[in-house]
Amino acid sequence: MKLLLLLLVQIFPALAQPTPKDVEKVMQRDFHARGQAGMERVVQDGIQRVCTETHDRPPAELAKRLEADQMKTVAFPQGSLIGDWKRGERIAQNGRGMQWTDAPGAPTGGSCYNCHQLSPKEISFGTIGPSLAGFGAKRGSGPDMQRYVYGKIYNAKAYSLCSQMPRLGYSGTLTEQQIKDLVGLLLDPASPVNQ
Amino acid sequence: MAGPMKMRATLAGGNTEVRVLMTHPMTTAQSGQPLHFIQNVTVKLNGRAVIEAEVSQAVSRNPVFSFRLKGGAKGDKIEVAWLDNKGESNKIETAVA
Amino acid sequence: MTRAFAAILITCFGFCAPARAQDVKTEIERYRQMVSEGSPAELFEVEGEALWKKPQGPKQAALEKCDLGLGPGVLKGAYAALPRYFKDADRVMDLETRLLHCMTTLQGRSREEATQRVFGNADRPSEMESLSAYVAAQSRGMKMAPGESHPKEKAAYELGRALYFQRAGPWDFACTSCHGEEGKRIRLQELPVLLKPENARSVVATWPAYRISTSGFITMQWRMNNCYQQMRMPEPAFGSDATVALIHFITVTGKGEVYSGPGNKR
Amino acid sequence: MNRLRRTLLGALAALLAKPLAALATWNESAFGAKTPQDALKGIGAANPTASKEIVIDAPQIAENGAVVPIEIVSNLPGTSSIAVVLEKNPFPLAAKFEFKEGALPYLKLNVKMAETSDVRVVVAAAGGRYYSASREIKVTIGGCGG
Repeated sequence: MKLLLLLLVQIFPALAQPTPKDVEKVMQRDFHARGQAGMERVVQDGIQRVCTETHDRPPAELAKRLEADQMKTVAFPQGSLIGDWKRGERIAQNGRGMQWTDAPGAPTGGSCYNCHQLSPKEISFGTIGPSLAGFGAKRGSGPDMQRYVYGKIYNAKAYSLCSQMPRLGYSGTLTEQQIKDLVGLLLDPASPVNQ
Repeated sequence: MAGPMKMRATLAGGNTEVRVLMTHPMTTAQSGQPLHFIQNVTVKLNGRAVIEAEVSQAVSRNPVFSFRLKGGAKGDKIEVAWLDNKGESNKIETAVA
Repeated sequence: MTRAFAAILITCFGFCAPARAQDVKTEIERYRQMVSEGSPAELFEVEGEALWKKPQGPKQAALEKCDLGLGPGVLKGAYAALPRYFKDADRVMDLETRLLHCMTTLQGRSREEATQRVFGNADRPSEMESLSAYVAAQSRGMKMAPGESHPKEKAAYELGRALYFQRAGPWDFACTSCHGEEGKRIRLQELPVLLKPENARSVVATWPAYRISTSGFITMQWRMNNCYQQMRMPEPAFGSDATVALIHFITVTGKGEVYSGPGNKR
Repeated sequence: MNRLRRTLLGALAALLAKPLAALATWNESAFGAKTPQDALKGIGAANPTASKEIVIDAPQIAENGAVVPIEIVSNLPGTSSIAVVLEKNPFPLAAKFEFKEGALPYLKLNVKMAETSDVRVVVAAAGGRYYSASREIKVTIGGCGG
C-alpha cells in the first residue's frame, strides 16, 4: 500500500502537496540574490521548518525544547537595560532595514508600530501583535521585566516558538543599544507609552 | 506631450454629473523637482464656459475633478481643458450620455 | 510622493491626536470609498490600449494577435480566465507572464529586453503595468474563473498554497505572518487572509490597481515581488513558477467574484 | 511657399496651440501667499462670515496625505465661487472655482496635505459677500514604512 502510494506520487508528482524542502528547492531555482538579500535567506533553519510543517502549531514538548535552545542565543548585557525612549520611539516608527532596497549598514528600524500599538499618540499602528500601550505602567520596570522585554525583542522565538515576531537581535537587525532604547520606550515611566 | 485624459458625463437626478481625469505630475515646490502643475481648468457646455478654475500645486497628482451642471440633455457637448505653468495644455470633449 | 513630503508624514506621530479604534476604522473606510470614486486607473487603460496596438520589437508586430487564452486577440473576459495552463508554453501563466510570452514570440523581443523594466513609477509607468490595466479592464463585470482542471494548474495551486506557509529569511516570515489571521492590520492597512474565499474574493476582483501613495499602477507580479522584499527575502524572478503559483492560488481561492477593477490601493 | 503665407500660418498655429493661454489668469499673489490670512486677502475674502450652508464632505482621517478627497456643496444663494484653503500647507490656497450660469455650486477634488490641518472652504455668494466653513482632516501614515 505504501509502495503504491509512493508510486502514485512518482507518477503524478503534480498532485502531491509540496513539502517545505520541495518549496525551498523551487525558491532556490526561482529567486535570486539582490542587494543585501542573499540566497542563503531562502534556506530554512530548524525552527522555520518546524513552524512551516505544523502551520505554526508545534507539538508542546518540541516547542519547549527548541525555545530553550533559542534562549541560549540571547546575550543579556550587564546593568540597566533601559535606554533612551526618544531614540526608541524613532526605532519603533522605522520600518526599514534588511530589505534588498536598504543599504547594508544603514540604521535599521524595528518596525514595531507595524504590528503593535505603543504610544497612544500614534493612531497608525498595527494589530498583528498585542497592544503595548501602558506596558511599563502596568508591569513595572524592575530588572526581571527589563530582562524579559530585552530577551523578547532579541529573540521572540525563545518565548513562543512560532511567534510571528522577528528575532530582532538574533538576526542582526537591531544592535544591543537599539534594543535597550526600545526597552526604554516600553518601560521608562517618562515614555509616551506609559503616559 | 501631455498624457491622456478621461471624462464621463451622465444625467443624474435632472442634472449632469461630470467626472474628469487628467494625467499630470503636479510636482510641488517641496519635491526638489522642477515645479510643474496645472494652473487653469475650464469646463465648457456646448462651447460656453460654465466653470473656470485656478488651482495650485496642492492638487493631487493625476487630478480628478467632479462637477455638476444644471439640467442637460443627452448629446450635450462637454469640454474640459487644462493649462499648466509651463504652458502645456490638453483638452477632452465628450457628449452627455 | 517626494521624500520630503514622506518625512513630514512620518513625523505625524508627535501631533496626531488619539482617536478611538472604531472611529479610525470607519473614517479610513470612508476615505477609501471617496478616493475610489474617481480613480486615475483609467488613465493607465488608455496608455495600455495604445501599447497593445503599437508595433514593436524586431518583428515590428503589435500584441493584438496575442492569445491570452481565449484565442488570438480576444480580450473580452481573458483576464477573468487567468492564470491558466497554456499548451504552447506547457506551463501555467498569469497575465503578465503571458504578455511577456507574446512579447518574445510575436514581437521577437528577448526576455532580457522585455523584462528590463517591468515595474515602473508614476513618472514613467512600465509597459507591463499599462498593458495589465488595459487587458484587465476588458473583464469588468465577468466572474473570475482561473483554470483548475489541468494537472499543471492543480500543481500550481498546491505549490502556491505551500509557498504561502513557507517561513524563511532573517525575519522568519511567511505570507501567513501578515495574511494569516483575520481582522489584523499593519499600521492602518487591513490584511486579507488569502486562504479564505471571503477574503480573497474582493482582492482578486480589484487587482491590478492604481496605488494612491505613489500615483503609480501596480500589478500582481509587483505585489508578489514587493511582499518578498518586505519579508526580507531575495527577489523572485518576474513570471517565475513561484510567483505564478502564488497568484494562481490566490485567484483560485477568490474565484467566482465579478471583476470590478482595476481598483485603488493604499 | 511665400514668406507672408508662412508667417501667417505660423501665427495661426501658435494661436491654435495655446487658445487657453491667451485667456487664462492665475492669481499669483493669492497662490503664493504663505499664510491662510494672506491667501484669503489675495482672493478678496479677508473676513468671511461663518456659514452652515457650506457642506464639506471629507473623511476625518486621510490614510495618505498625497490624496485627500474633498467634496463641497454650497447652499448659499447666488454662489459664484468656491475656494479651498489648506491651512497648514506651505502655500495654503489650493484652488478657486468660479461657477457661471449653467453650473451648480458643487465640486469634488483631491488635494495634498502636508500634515493634519483645518480645511477652509470660502464661498462668494449673492452681493459679493464671502462665507466660510472649515473642517479638520487628520493625516496618517500607512503600510509597512519599508
